Amino acid sequence: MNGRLKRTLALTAVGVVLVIYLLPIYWIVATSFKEYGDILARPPRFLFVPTLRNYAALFLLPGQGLQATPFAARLLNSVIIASFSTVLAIALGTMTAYAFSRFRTRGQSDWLFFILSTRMLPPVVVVIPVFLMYRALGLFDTHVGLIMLYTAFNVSFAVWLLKGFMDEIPKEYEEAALVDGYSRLQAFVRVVLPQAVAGIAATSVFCLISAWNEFAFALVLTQRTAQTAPPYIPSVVGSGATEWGRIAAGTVAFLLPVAIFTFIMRKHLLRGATFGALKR
Amino acid sequence: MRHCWMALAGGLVALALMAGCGRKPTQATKAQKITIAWAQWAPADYLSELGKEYTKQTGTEVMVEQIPWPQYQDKIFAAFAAGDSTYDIVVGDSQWLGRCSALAGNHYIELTDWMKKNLDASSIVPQALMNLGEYPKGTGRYWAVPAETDAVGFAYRRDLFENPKERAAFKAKYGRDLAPPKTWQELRDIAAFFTRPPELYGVALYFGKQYDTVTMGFQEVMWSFGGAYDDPKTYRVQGVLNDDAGVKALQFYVGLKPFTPPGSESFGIGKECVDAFNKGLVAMAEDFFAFFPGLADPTKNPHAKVTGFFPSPAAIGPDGKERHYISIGGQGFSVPRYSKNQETALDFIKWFCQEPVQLKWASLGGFTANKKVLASEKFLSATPYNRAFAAAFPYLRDFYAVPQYGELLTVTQTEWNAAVNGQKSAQVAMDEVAKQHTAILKKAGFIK
Amino acid sequence: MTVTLARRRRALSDYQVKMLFLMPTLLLLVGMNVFPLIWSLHLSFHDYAADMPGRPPRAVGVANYTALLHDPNLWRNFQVTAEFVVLAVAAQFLIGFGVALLLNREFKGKGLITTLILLPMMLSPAVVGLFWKLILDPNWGLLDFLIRPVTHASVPWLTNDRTALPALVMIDTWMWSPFMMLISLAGLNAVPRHLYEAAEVDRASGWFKFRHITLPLIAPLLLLALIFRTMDAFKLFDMVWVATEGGPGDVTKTVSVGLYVQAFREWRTGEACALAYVLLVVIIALSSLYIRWLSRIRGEA
Amino acid sequence: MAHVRIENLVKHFDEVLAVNGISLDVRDREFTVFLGPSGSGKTTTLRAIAGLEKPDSGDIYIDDVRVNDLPPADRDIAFVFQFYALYPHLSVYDNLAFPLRAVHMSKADLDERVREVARVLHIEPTLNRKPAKLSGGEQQRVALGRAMVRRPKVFLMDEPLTNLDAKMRAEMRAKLKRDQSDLGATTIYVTHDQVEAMSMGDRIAVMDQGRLLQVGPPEQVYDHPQNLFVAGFIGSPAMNLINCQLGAEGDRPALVVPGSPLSLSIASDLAARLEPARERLVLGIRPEDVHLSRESRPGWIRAEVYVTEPLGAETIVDLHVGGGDAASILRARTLPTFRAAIGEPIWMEFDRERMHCFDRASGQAIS
Repeated sequence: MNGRLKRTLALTAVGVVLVIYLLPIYWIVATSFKEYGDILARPPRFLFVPTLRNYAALFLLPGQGLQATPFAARLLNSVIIASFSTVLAIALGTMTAYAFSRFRTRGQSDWLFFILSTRMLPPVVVVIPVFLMYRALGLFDTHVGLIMLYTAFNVSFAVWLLKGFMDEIPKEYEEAALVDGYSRLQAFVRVVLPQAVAGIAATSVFCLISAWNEFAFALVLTQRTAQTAPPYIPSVVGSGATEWGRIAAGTVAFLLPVAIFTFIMRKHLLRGATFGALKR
Repeated sequence: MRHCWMALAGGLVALALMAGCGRKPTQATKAQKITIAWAQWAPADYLSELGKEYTKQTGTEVMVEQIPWPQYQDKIFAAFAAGDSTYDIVVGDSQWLGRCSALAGNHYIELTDWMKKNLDASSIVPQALMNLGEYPKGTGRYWAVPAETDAVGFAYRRDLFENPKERAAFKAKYGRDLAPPKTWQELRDIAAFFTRPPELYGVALYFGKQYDTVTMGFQEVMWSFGGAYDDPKTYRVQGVLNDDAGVKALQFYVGLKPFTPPGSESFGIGKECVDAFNKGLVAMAEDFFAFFPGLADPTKNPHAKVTGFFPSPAAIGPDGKERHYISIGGQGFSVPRYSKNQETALDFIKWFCQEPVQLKWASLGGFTANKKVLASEKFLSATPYNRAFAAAFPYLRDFYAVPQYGELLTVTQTEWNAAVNGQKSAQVAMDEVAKQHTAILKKAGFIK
Repeated sequence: MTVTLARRRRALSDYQVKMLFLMPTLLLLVGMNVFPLIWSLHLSFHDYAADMPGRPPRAVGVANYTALLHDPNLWRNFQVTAEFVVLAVAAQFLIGFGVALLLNREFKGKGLITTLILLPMMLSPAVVGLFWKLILDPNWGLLDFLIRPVTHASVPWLTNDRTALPALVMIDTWMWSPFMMLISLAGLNAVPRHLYEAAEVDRASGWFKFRHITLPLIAPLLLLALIFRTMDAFKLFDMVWVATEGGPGDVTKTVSVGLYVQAFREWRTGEACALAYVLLVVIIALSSLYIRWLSRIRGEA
Repeated sequence: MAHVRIENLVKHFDEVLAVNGISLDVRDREFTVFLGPSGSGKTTTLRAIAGLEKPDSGDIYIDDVRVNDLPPADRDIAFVFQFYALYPHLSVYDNLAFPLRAVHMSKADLDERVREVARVLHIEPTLNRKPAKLSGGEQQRVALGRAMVRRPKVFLMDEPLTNLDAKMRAEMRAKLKRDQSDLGATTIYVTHDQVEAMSMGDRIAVMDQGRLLQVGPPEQVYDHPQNLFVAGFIGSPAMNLINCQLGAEGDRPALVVPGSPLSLSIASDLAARLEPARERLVLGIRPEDVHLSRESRPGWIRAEVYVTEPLGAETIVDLHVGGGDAASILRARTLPTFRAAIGEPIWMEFDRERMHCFDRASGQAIS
């Protein structure tokens, strides 16, 4: 086969692949702008008169205009819980990764194994005792409860990822700062952190996405006050008929922030996804 | 270094603040607001409407929290298990009574004494009061007051049923007039008649695995065929549930599947059956009456004007006898022990049961259990389906309400859904249910 | 000396810094993972229903465990899980790697296209399960419409006992093959060009280059991705819960779904804790194998 | 300025003994070079002085203050790293200002200091650039500047010139020496390059395998190596080292190589001193102390030219002596005008005054 034909074929294939991956997403976006009748049309309608009714139903209370609707409240909960837990997981993860990277600790590999193994636990296994514990502590259906849990689950991942990044930062930089008159903590803040920015960004993308999308813990441990969007969206079914339009609108509204965030952070994503296994 | 500490401190302060927000504020003894948990469906909207009336009269705000059916039980029990005080009234399913009574989980406060002082029990239809409020049956202990009484019924396309061509064809084929069925056997003929894939199918039935769908759909067929869950005195299941009537009933129920649309294995309460009907995909659709407002609504159902309704039919059992049983739906008001506003909640329930309020409830679309209101012409003509609903009332029956109902339900849901799917034969499925139910009831001490 | 350095700060020693940096994380993990798990180990030897707080746990010895081992449904659930893991991970691996090979060339808009393909893995599995239900609907779903010219009949994807599990595998593959693609692509990019040039001088065939240069170099990375996907697939809960609730029948009831039902629908807390521990042992055995493997790979990388 | 004293310093890394009991005085204003191959413990010793490594035992004093327990920040030292360790996220200016900010110096003073250092090191044009945009030489000067700007008591430098090209290295060598002298700063300089050590050090401390082998001014270390390692390590080309025994040439004592024409008569008092190690001697002679002649002379030893390396300023001649098992190659340094063909016979003689004898077993010099 000659090179040119091969290339054309390959690029066509890329196009087909792209369509396959994006079609479901397009479909959900389109559905969010459809009227009930268009959604359940047979054959499915690709052309339709778009409507904002589904979004209005989610974000506007009938007759009361812009007020915190249940969905908006869930979305806000998601924002609060995902961002706080990400910040905390990154803060703790950075410190712990630094400590493991720079200081000699007895049984270091065992500790690291322990930390990563907590990430391997299925949420459904952990959620049973956590439910009982939160009941006893009064943390059921609270923001703090979910933030702590998500932080714990993300910190293990963060430590593992960030340690790889920390190992790549030559320790001479901190040593230089140490002899230049700074304490270990100052050296960490002023010299190590600025250089770990790329790694921290990559890690936070992953932590944020996993906290944002988490379902099982939120399903069991929240009721209303601290409920996040993922367990709520499947419940936007409406009464009398399945409100696919509203579900789609909720899905799109929920996807948008993380899609934008991902797009901004896409360069770091690649590094994060390879777990620092690819040294550059 | 200073930055580092500041960041840490800031984070902790923020956490502490949020902990403050997360905890629900403890409320004053006489609350200005009560929160009612109910499933997401039209009756909850009516209750919300009615709540505004109550607010006008008393100043107490009524908030109705609607939770979708598939998650309703899970969420409420999680809240109970957590001792969560979010809800002041729970409009709970009848099966829950046992588990939530003081005999088991002790989540509901007992209403027996309160009812004696505050309610006229004779004003309420006894089937409703018993099925939706009493546990254990026959002891006179009450844990709930009927809120919405519901039953399984059918919607049908009058335009098809009344089409002269269809009528003639039907008569030629079956030798009788095309009319809403009186028995399940008639229903099967009509369903077969209208099955013309892929445009039209005969019927949409409760086949799905969600919550209690297939159980609610099949149990009334089972009862009407002469079957039963157990021996009411000894709780014996083996040889009762899986007797000839039970197996024949399941064979019959599964036998309806060819007349249902593709994917009907997952059709559930208040969603897929309604969707299929609205789409014009089926001639008849099964659902609880409380979901029929969606079918009477022309914005959702293009056929709303030509939609008729009938209660679940009777059946002629293998023994040749005709019986008539219908799965009861609907729920009663209960007050969770964890509520901080129990007094206010009880005040609301008392108010709700008054006759004028019941009349208003009925006019909004709610299904009353008040004898007088139920018989009133005003109620019967309030909606296109109320008459059918009232006709269903004498035949209502319920699933287990013992504390182990959850486990029992998982078994029937799994096995009967498997039978519908053709994974298991009717005999195997019924045997399996009998075996597992026996084990559960034995463990719980009901079977000695 | 113009600057006097006489001031003596009370700086933290390295040991103190180490403790300060390690302890919060370790305490959090102990508090949120170790302690609850010890509690649930305790409960696994008891008859207990968490929704009946009034009834204290009743010690029953190992009865919960023996009941589990004799429960045919449990093995069925494990079998479903294993089937899912094998099918899904294999499909994701092959498709992901294939797409990476396609993308591993220079063309306009490559960055954007790669990012777009990554979108599915950014989504919440619960939401993905939900909207695929719409797409797979046998009456008005998009897929049904697209394949009807071939099948001539509706396929009730998620509700038929023969198609439900493959349908879930398909959804999971749509969602996670981009992850495999991403890692494979990163690996392919990292193969030093001069290795290919050397092979070209030796007139090696394309297949030879792939088999003897590309594959050995990126194998550790692929293995890593495989490990992560396997562990994740093993835990599968949210997508299945939303899409099928384990149905029809128990065809798609994974261990996690079974555990959830036992713990939070039937409230057999004691038995659920025992099941959780059985699962835990399996996971720990798998993950310790994997993590040791992983450390070795990373050590070599 | 300051002096530094190390007493019995010991440091292990896991099982590896990196520093094995080093004691050393570094005098005020002195430029001391730690010289040794990699793994000799020179860098570890330097880092211990800086406080970057914690000794297992032994004490370190700066100006008679025991600093073992002081963090690096409180030792008032500056450290120049082999790879410079310029903070990549800061500009050159900020890199230079970094140590001063640690002590909260006023803005004006700080600016003055930074600019002064930049002027001295000719890096003013680069002040606003990031380190990644600098040439190797500039980076090196910035690293130096960052050390100088603090005006510390002691400069510690870890192979600061290793990463420069040869021409740059030679330039910087001179500049560094001059600057040190001008500043009068006590400096400890680690290198594996004996040319740097010889050219820059006031004193050289030669280390190997965690031990300090010899300390002294360059010429002393060069002319009087105290052991075989120092003898072989210092000097380029290296000293010729020849295994030999105490024997006799006629009736006079001589150093002989069995089976080889190499035989050197020596004074009897020296012979007496060599007697205890008579079977295991090593003769050391620097190439410039090997004299050559094209004609046979009495007492001179016959050899063959193996190869010649004319270097411009001098010529190195490799000589082939003896045959069979006892054959050996010796190197001689001679005039640039020397020319000889390969295989040409030649006669050589050692400068008897500048011969070194070592005990092969202990490695120690015998004099």
